[in-house]
Amino acid sequence: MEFDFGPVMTYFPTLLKGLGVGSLVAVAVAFLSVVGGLVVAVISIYINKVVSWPLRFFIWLFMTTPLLLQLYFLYFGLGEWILIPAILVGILGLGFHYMAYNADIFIATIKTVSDGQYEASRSIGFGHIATIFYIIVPQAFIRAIPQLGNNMILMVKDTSVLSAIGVAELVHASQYAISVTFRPFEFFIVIALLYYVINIFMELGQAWLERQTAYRR
Amino acid sequence: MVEIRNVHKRFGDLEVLKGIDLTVNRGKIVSIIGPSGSGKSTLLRSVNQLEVIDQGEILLDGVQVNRPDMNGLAFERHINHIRQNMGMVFQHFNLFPHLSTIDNVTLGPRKLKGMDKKMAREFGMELLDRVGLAEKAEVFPNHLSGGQKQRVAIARALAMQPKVMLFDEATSALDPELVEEVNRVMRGLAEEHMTMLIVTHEMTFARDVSDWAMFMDGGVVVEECAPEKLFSNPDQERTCNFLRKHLGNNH
Amino acid sequence: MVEIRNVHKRFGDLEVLKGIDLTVNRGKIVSIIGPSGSGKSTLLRSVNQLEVIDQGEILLDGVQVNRPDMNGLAFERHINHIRQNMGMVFQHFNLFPHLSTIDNVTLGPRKLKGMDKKMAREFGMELLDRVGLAEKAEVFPNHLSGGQKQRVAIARALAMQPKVMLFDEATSALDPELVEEVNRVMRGLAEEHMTMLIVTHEMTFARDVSDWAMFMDGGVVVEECAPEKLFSNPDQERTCNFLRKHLGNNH
Amino acid sequence: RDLDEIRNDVFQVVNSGAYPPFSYVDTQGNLVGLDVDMAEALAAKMGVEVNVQSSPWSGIIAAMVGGRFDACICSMSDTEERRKAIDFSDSYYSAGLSVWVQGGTDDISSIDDFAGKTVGSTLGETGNQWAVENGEGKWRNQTFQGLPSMMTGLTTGRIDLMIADDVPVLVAMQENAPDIKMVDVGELPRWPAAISVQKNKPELLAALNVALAEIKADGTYQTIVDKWIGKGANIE
Amino acid sequence: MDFNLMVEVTPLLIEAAWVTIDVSARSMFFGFFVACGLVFLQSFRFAPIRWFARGYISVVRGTPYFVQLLLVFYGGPSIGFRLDPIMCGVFVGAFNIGAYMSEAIRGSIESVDSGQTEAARSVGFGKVQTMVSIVLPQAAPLMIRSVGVLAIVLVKNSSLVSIISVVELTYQAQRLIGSTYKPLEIFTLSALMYIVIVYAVMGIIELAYRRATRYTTQ
Ligand SMILES: Nc1ncnc2c1ncn2[C@@H]1O[C@H](COP(=O)(O)OP(=O)(O)OP(=O)(O)O)[C@@H](O)[C@H]1O
Ligand SMILES: Nc1ncnc2c1ncn2[C@@H]1O[C@H](COP(=O)(O)OP(=O)(O)OP(=O)(O)O)[C@@H](O)[C@H]1O
Ligand SMILES: [Mg+2]
Ligand SMILES: [Mg+2]
Repeated sequence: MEFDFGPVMTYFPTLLKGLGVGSLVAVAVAFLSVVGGLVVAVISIYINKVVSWPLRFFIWLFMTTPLLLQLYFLYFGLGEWILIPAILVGILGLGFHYMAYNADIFIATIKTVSDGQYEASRSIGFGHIATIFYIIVPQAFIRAIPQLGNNMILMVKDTSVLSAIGVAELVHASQYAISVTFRPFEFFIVIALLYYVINIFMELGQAWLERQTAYRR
Repeated sequence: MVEIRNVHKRFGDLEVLKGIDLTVNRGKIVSIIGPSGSGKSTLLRSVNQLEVIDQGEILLDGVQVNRPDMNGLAFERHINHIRQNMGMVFQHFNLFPHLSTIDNVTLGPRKLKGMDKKMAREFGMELLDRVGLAEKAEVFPNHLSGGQKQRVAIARALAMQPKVMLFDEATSALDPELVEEVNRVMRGLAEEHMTMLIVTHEMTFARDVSDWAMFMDGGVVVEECAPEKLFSNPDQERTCNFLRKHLGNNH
Repeated sequence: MVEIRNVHKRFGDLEVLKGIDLTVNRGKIVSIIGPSGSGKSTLLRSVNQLEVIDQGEILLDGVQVNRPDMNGLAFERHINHIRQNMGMVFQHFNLFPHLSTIDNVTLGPRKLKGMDKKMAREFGMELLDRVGLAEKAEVFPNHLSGGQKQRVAIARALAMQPKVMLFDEATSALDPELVEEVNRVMRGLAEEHMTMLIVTHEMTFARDVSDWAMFMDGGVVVEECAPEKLFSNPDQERTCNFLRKHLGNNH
Repeated sequence: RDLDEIRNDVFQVVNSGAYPPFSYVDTQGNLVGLDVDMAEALAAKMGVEVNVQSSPWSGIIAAMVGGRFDACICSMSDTEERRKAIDFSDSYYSAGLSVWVQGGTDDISSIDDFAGKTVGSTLGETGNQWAVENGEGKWRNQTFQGLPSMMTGLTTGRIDLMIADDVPVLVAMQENAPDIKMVDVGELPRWPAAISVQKNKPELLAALNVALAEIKADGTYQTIVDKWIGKGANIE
Repeated sequence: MDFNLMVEVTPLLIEAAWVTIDVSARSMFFGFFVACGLVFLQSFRFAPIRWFARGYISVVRGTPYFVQLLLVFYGGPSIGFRLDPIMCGVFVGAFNIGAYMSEAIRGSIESVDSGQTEAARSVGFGKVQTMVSIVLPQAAPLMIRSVGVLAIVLVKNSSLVSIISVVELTYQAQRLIGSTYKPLEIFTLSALMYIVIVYAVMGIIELAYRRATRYTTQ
């Protein structure tokens, strides 16, 4: 197989634009899924069952079904009532999806925070919610960093599913270029490199966070 | 003033408190002594409602602390209010590992009393200074020695300026100099009308610091009286046995 | 026999041990006393190589414990062997929360000495009985009182039948009766030629139990001598100040 | 692999499996369609054993370039740019673009009317390329992965019109009758659909062209077209 | 809804679902060993070995799964490494998920209080034994949860192996939609199958989690 990166150069600006769109989605999803995951975890552990049941079902639904189907449903299925813009569909779909995953991680790390911590905070006079907010959640978050990093790195690449609903992210842009130029491997290698650059930044970020919190364990 | 009336507590099959009665007047220091496993920690935790008691009642300045009649939310409001007036130092310290020493101390005043950051810091540094830890303000709990942790725990409890302090083995990790220092601090607090309940294994400390002493064993109060009497001439044989060493020393 | 020679240890900018020397002969009990934060725990941890020392050497029966010359795997084998002969009781106990009391005690003998399950259990029960906890054998650490935890930690360390025991605040959570009991146990062990290093804040206990006493402050040895002398007539003023209270009591 | 190697083994042919009536799986799970029959007819003429498989479009191109398959008989359009990467046989039919709108729409009668509209096309198809290259600054492009979702997009109003190869849409219209209609907007480009093979396989390419000519000559070709497109249809 | 059609295509989808299960389960199984190996390599003192493990994790996590699939499937034969599509899916899946899993395992291990390691080491346990007897049992709850999440991810991402012409559940569904123009019916069916598969995985996770946390609720 001979490689010819000429065509890649032609489409490089398109690819970069795709990367930009993908990153935008990823940032929004990261925010939504981490904050949401935390809220879901806290509610399902600490708040009463009645609230947590519908929530759990909701999470369960996003956890069990494939992302692609969720996106199709949000994009086409809801089409009869409401037309959500594709990029928003992507953010919501991916966001809820990873919210479910992150919630699972938080549920486990929250349980690793010892009862003594809860009691100490309550004895100062902090309420249930304040204790969760100031004491439990920060500690649980610190312990969840490696797993959250994992999920977020997975998520960045899952943004490519959005090409199915026509969001012009990186993979989408490359698929178009490939079908025109028939240079799949050159494009795939470049895509891999571009993703890898993002990944390096994410790994650095994660390592930094881990270092910053190492003495807070 | 703290009143403990006929408090019962069981863990599954194990009855740990079998009807405890004790009254601690305002500004007084009461020591609770007794063998390991006799239920001292459980009693302190019950006063703070960290353990829900099965029977009996606990009153703080005439207000009932345990309220089996209250539902979740109302009880929550009630107990948070009570606890802000009741500081506790745990046997295992339970410092918050994600917060520096100074933040451990000032979190309560800042979030619960709305003290502003600067003032809270000043106040916190004052307290840390009082327990000799000013230079460890920015250090995280994992990098503190045992005695340092215990002192942070004391400063953290004092930071809420409670009416009542509950100390569970308040001096177990402290050296003699610091014990004396804590003794002095407690005396000072008592003069400012703080009420204190102290669980301790250091009989000399108990004798020196407290206004009243209670000896419990197996979940019941064996004897309570002025510390001078308890440590020199107790009524019960069980107490005599327990204090043998210390009685011997002082005669 | 444990020899500690010119040991230095620093945490970042903070020099915690500044050249400590100490020799503990076989079958002897040595107490280390000193103010909070003076480096006592760090010293004990260094003996066990839980802290890697920056300078100096530590010998157990003539064998060097710290081996900066050894590479990973060889050091690993070496230190595991050493540690099996060196029991340690931590200031914070560090019981294994996922194991019941008896399993906490017997895990070592079972996995490291290949003791069979039944025998290990018998042996473990014997040890638990010795510290008065036979009836808590099946209980998990979270459900033990402070003193009970400490006793389990002691039993766990003894279960390996080490030549040397390191106690960090071995009796801080124990009541006077138990302290006496532990004192008795230690004496017995010393007669069986176990060597012991004890960090303690209980001066009476240090005086009663030990053959030799060392007072350290700020990472240096201030004074070491027989406990009778240290607790009645110390040479250094710093020691006098620290022990003021106890000196006073005994004169 | 070139022809002599294939003779000793099996002729590996690929299509997308989701492009009726050219290739699709029926409800029994068999891969069928015009492309499949065409592959079998050609293989018979070439005297080789054939194995027809399907792969998603995004994988097909990699598969062809990467050499896992010998030929793609998958209604692939033959364009200048693609010829730089792979070789094409003679055309076996000619694909034309068509424009479709919702049943009630009447404001589109030429390409100029596309201005400001949202135009749908299927990612990777030539129609998509045409829409992207010509639509710059004129209309918004929206891509879909496959005709079914594009048709849903059109009926739900996600797009105002769609550009697609005509035959598949006509067939889809027979299957179920959505409320859409074709509009004539004048001249749209046509591309020849051809069999693609890897570069530098002259013998295979030659054999395919010969076989293609033979089936056209002996009527097999028209039989297949009759079967899948309609009696007497002319798609050349 | 066209129920006749649904009945008709169900066997086809079940067959494809089985491929999904097969590929995911085998990837998970082998991936676990890959993960353990990576965690182990990272504990080496000899730095280049650690760098190798870190580098591997970084590259594998940093590049998209489908690109890895394509490169191994099409690039492999040129270095004499020829796999059939399903085996390739299993192989790449295992080495891909292994990288993620090793991070999940590392994170769980680090969540255990360092005092526990110290206590075990002071009893005389070696590194391995400390890990097995003390750290892992305490890391287990978090590990089960986070590895469990990855198992679910694996099942769902197995749809990507269609790119190397494996006919698994998602691709089969898309092909059937392509020929029947009945997306609702077929998506519903395939979604149900995914729900069953993932629900089973979640059930296993939940059981394991309960077992691992038994002692905390004693
Ligand atoms: N959560 C629990 N579940 C079951 N039993 C418990 C629990 N907490 C404590 N216990 C048991 O209750 C008894 C009293 O415990 P408590 O902690 O009150 O003792 P204590 O008097 O404080 O002892 P120490 O001086 O050793 O701290 C002990 O036998 C202990 O094993
Ligand atoms: N991991 C660490 N990192 C940084 N500083 C530490 C660390 N561990 C201990 N220190 C500091 O080293 C000094 C000595 O600590 P060490 O625990 O040896 O004291 P100690 O003599 O045992 O005191 P105590 O009687 O209070 O237990 C303290 O000032 C402490 O803050
Ligand atoms: Mg207690
Ligand atoms: Mg210490």
